Amino acid sequence: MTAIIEELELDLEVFTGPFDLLLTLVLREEVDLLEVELADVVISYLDVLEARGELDLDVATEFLVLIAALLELKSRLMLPREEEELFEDFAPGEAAEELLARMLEARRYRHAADHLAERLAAEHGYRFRAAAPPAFLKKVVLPDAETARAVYDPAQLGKAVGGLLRLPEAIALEHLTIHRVTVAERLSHLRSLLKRGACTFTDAVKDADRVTVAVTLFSLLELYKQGEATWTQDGTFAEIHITPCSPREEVIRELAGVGA
Amino acid sequence: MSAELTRRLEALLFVAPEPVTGAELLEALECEPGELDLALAELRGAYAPGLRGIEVKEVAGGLTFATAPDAEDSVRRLLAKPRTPPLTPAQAETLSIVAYLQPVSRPEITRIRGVSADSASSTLLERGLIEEAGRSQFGAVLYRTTPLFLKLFGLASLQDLPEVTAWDPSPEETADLRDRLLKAGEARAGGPVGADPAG
Amino acid sequence: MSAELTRRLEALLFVAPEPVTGAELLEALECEPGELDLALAELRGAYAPGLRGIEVKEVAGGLTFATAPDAEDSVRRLLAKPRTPPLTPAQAETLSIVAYLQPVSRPEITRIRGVSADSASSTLLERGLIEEAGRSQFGAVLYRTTPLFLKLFGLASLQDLPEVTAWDPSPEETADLRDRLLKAGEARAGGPVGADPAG
Repeated sequence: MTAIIEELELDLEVFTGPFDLLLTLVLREEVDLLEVELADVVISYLDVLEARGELDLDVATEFLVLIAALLELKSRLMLPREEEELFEDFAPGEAAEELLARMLEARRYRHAADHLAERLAAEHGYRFRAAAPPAFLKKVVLPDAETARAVYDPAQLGKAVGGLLRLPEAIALEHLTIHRVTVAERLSHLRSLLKRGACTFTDAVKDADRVTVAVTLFSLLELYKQGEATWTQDGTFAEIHITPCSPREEVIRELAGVGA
Repeated sequence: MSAELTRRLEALLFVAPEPVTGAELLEALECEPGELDLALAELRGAYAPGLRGIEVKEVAGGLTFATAPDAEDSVRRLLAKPRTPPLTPAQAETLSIVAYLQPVSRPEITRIRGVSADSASSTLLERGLIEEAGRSQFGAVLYRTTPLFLKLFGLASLQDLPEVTAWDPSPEETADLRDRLLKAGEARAGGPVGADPAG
Repeated sequence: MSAELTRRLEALLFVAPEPVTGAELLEALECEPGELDLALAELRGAYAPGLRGIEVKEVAGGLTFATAPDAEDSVRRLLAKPRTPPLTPAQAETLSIVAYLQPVSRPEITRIRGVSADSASSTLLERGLIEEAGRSQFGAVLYRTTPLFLKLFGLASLQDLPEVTAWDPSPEETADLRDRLLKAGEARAGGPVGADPAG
């Protein structure tokens, strides 16, 4: 383990102390992994990195491998109880072995990566030619009918044409539940809303799905056509304000007042 | 040839995709015109015609390497050997439609495939597997296969094309091949299918 | 160098856009393997490192010319293009996992690294060092290295990569690591560290 991991001091709800101790206690099942907030461990680690001015996750892979493995262990523990036998197999020693295997594997490829980076650096100065082929080759020479030999299988043509003859299967829609919304339903919904006065389109389609929204808009057009409502919208995507036009009593009174 | 400047000059001429002018060489090599002249003379000497497989050539106001003329045959064998690349699925479909229905128009091919056949038929035309065969009554160019097509498929004549029935998934159908292909194509494209006008 | 075959070989390596395999050379030069070997030895001698501005390299399963590394500065000034940037640690790790385990999926790479490899693998894809190689049984895209990878890393083939286990720690080191995993906190566990295992 790297120096930083050894230095990592944690102050969590269930545990206070160095990270490697936590690791040991978890692997010995003396601390319940389910109660450890791994996100807090990550934050503590980031704090250490930041304090040291080494906030570079690219070089932090060892810690990340450990944390990822702990997360995986934890998620296994969180499986429903029916899966009991799954982690009965998982003795504390095995957990440590698995962590170790993870660390060795990551370490392997990290060193291989160093090797590749060195190789690339060593090849740094070599440049390959990237010129177009000479002009006399530009024209592609295809075989002519005289010299051509059979290279294609005629069965390929039969297969292709046979495939084209195949009628695609009709798409089965039985498994889809089609949500049916009728204009009549939405009309009566709108009318009942408008009985209470003006409303907005948002009120009319509260929590509705897209089909309902579309059908409500159709119904609104219908109301407009019938002269039952008018609507205004200040701009694209702005709220739609719907006003009833039905000659309800107060409206008539108002109109009468204006007229007088 | 071992002077360091000459070696770098050689590297530049090798790697440059276009002829390099004297000014560009002076800048890249960071040397004096006199030094460049000497290096160039040395390089020309090392690559004098007949000595090597590459020659120094002066073209388009610049210097470049080119293959020696007597290597041309080998170069052609290496880079320009006649190739018959495998057919893509789109090309095979287009070619089979032309082979079985010829003469056939591009719009018909598109209808049968359910997707455009423009790129595939252009390639087939370019490779000489199909050719134009007049125009349909509606003015669309018609295609047919070429003698090269027969050669490449090892067919003595169009009669030797595999029987469609061998590949036919719906032998009960009795309609003409063209009609059946069109019907299947329209079904694929989501167009009207006689069987299910509502779908 | 003046043998006609060597001259033609030189022309081929010069003009081919990619490394040329022995089989391709035999076919283009119309010669016997023994003759090719002789010509190749002669060419390698003529272009031995340090002699000229160009060197013969064996990469990606074939032979090719490349500029001598000490001409790099001049080449860079001529082409005015920065070298491909070096790999970041994340890219190098991702590339090494792909190189050794190919074909390998992104989730597998992530599992080994402990951290997402998405950005690194996108960059490697963009730079043409890795490419898609079909899909795993679970539908994840698989990756493999490209011929460009071999070329840029000066590898004749993937066999030239050292055994990945070469970097494994010795059995003693492994045992030590295992001990530390299980016992690192042991000493402190007895001490007053404020640990509360019961919590």
